[in-house]
Amino acid sequence: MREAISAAAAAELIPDGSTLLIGGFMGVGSPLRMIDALIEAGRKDLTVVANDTAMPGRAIGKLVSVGAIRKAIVSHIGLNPETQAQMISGEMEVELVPQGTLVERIRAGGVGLGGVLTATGIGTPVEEGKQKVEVNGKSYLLELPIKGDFALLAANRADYVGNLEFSLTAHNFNPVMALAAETVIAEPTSIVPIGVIPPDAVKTPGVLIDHLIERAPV
Amino acid sequence: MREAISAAAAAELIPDGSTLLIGGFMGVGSPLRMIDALIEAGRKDLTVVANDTAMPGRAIGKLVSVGAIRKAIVSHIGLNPETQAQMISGEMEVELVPQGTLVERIRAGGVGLGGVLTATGIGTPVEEGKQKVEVNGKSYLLELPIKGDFALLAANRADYVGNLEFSLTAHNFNPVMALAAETVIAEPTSIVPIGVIPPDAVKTPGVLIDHLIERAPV
Amino acid sequence: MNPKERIARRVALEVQPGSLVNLGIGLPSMVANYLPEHVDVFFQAENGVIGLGARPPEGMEDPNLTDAGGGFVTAVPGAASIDSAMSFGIIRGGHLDMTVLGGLQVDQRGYLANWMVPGKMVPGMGGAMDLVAGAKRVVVAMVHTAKGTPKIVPECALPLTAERRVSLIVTEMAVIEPTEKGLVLREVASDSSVDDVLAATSAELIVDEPPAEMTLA
Amino acid sequence: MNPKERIARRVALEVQPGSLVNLGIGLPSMVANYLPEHVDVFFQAENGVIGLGARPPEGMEDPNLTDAGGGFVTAVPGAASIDSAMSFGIIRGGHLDMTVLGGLQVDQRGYLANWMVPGKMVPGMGGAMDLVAGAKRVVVAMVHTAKGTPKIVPECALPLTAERRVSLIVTEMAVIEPTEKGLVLREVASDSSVDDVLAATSAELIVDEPPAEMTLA
Repeated sequence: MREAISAAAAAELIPDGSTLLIGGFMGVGSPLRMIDALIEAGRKDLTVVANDTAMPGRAIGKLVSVGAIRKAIVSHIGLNPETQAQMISGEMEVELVPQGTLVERIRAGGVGLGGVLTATGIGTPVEEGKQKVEVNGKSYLLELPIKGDFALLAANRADYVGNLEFSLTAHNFNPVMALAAETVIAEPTSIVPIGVIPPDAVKTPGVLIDHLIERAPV
Repeated sequence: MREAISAAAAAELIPDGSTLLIGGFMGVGSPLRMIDALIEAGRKDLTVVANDTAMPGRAIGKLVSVGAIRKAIVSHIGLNPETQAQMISGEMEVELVPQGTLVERIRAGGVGLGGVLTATGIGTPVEEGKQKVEVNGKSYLLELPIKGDFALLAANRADYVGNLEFSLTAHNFNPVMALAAETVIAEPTSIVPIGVIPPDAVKTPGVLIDHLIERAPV
Repeated sequence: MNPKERIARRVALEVQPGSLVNLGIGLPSMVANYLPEHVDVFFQAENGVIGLGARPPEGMEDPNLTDAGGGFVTAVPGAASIDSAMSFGIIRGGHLDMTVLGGLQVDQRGYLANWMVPGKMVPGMGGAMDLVAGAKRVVVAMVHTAKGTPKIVPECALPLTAERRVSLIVTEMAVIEPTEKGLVLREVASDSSVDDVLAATSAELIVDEPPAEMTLA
Repeated sequence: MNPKERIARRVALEVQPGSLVNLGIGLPSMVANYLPEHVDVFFQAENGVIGLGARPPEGMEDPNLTDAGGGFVTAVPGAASIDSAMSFGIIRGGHLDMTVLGGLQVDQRGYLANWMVPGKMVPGMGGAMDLVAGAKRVVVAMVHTAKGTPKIVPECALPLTAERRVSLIVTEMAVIEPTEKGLVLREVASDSSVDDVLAATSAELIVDEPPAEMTLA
């Protein structure tokens, strides 16, 4: 049984300089109220791990616009010219990671693996500085696990114990990120009593969630 | 859109000597009709990858009893004295793998990773003969991917395109094995029209399934 | 017919019934428009749906159902929602039958560069490196030259997307198949000649047999 | 009270409200019987349920809802079904607060052996190696001696389950905490003396302060 807290109260838990895993894909399935609360609270020097930085004025793009991000570990910044500008000016460090490698690195952090052995990135700039491991005569990059101080997730429904459901393409990185942070905060669209979400419909077990954000204003 | 085939027709597809990934945990969530069909067809020299060999007379235990298994790659044989007897007599080779390592090895095979780096097994007989990889000063075993010629899955419901749902503790190894074999055969309890299983309820996408076994006799 | 439509129509012929296909953003996404209506194909979008459908009717968009470019889409009956781990598990595990991607350069070895122009454009690789490394077939759909400069070159000057020979290159002028021996010219468009194609290509093309005329869906 | 019930009752005191706990088969599974009725604890069974409940009423068993030993169980309200990848992701990723396991031997270093007796009994490690390597707390629940032979030994003769110091050993005679300095005797049962415990233990025990009397739930 969880208590629901406000997005503002959640932002209070998150110090400047934190590493945040933030769910979402071009803003779809991103915790929009928590992002707004972080901006409201003036958080800065954040390291953000996410699929992308969305677009200016949308989701993670808002954090970019206010200069809250010191480092972004993402697969794509093509739709956010502000990210590209801050990267070129040196205001923001950007580590570009192939999308499949990014999700596996976060998963490895979440499930306690020592790393990921992948063929993705071999023969490209992605392999620079990385250890290679030979398995059965084939070469793989050793990609390191990623963990966050906080995971900020968006979900469709939560129940009172924190079990989560996601909708269509709003799943994306959210279920994997739920495993990979010290403190996991979920922002559901609605919160339903225990038993409303049947066991087989649960995508992320509530035991992984530390805090629930109160439901969206009606 | 798939055609449903009989368990006997599925057994015809599977030659002697095949490597089979078989879902189930102590027989729960195992493809019972397909196992019976394999025995009926007299299949032998099988390599079976599964969590366990169940109990004599039940699920994979039936394959043990008829001597159809040449090699078992499993985490537990404690409830099947026949497996232990065949292992000691040398009739069956048994590779014991920690359960979490087993599921990750199958997943690695299914999602195209070069291996699994895990702390499980370090300092135990499991580490014998295995490469160790150092990551950030910590030592991990390199465990190799597993793939099968066939995956034999049990599911709760399937729809006409092969999308699968599983029930409670009958999920176990089935969803991961769906990714890791050349040919994937699913044995659902019932088969429903397209659209009956909504997208968010699908645990295994139908595109991974090659054959559906016709529903259980009423 | 503009060059992009022609390319999309030719690529559409590569789509096999019963297959799982990923279409990149932009030109590649146009391929879906030229398939037979009831063809048994599932489209995957790497952001998390198998069974991607057309644009939704006005006013019926769902903010939780978009393609990898963030545009609203629909889901076909029999669709499945998947998270990013499953999405890339399918891509990297060899379960995707075909991906269609745009290209900046393709070289003699059949290697593709399509994700950055150093110092100019660094959008990030997104899922492209995984798609090229993992899909069973990789089809590059691109215009033949960039403002007159050949894009099919002896060796990519731009950073590679993967060290993997792509399966087919389709342009508005030609269909070219990278093989172990090199780039084989398979088809030439009706309004081009073999010499036109050779002139617009800086890589060496193998023309063993007279190429066929390019057909379109 | 028989020794096993006493052990289970003592271990029950280790279960923290709000925690996620895995109980091994046999003796460890008895721990659930001695918790306060409405304590906010979720039990995980490694075969795939978070929120394992008691045995089902006669005639209401579901063949798809069992514990890791294959016995019928129920699910509590708020339970979640998980597959083996998620189950062991939770165990190995450090998300499991506590596991209670049986033991064949525990040694001076706090290392546990509990999965095989070479040449005699090779049931396989099942999930035990993952549980010991991954859980935040590992509590070993076992009788103090095997037919008079000490099970708490200077160095395990049996193959280890993991190279990890367990958190606590609970027997019918004593509660012992493995620490960096060695095995510290924390509690002694009311019907045993410190000398009894020392006599039944072949490993060295540290008895710095007089141990407390063992309390039971």
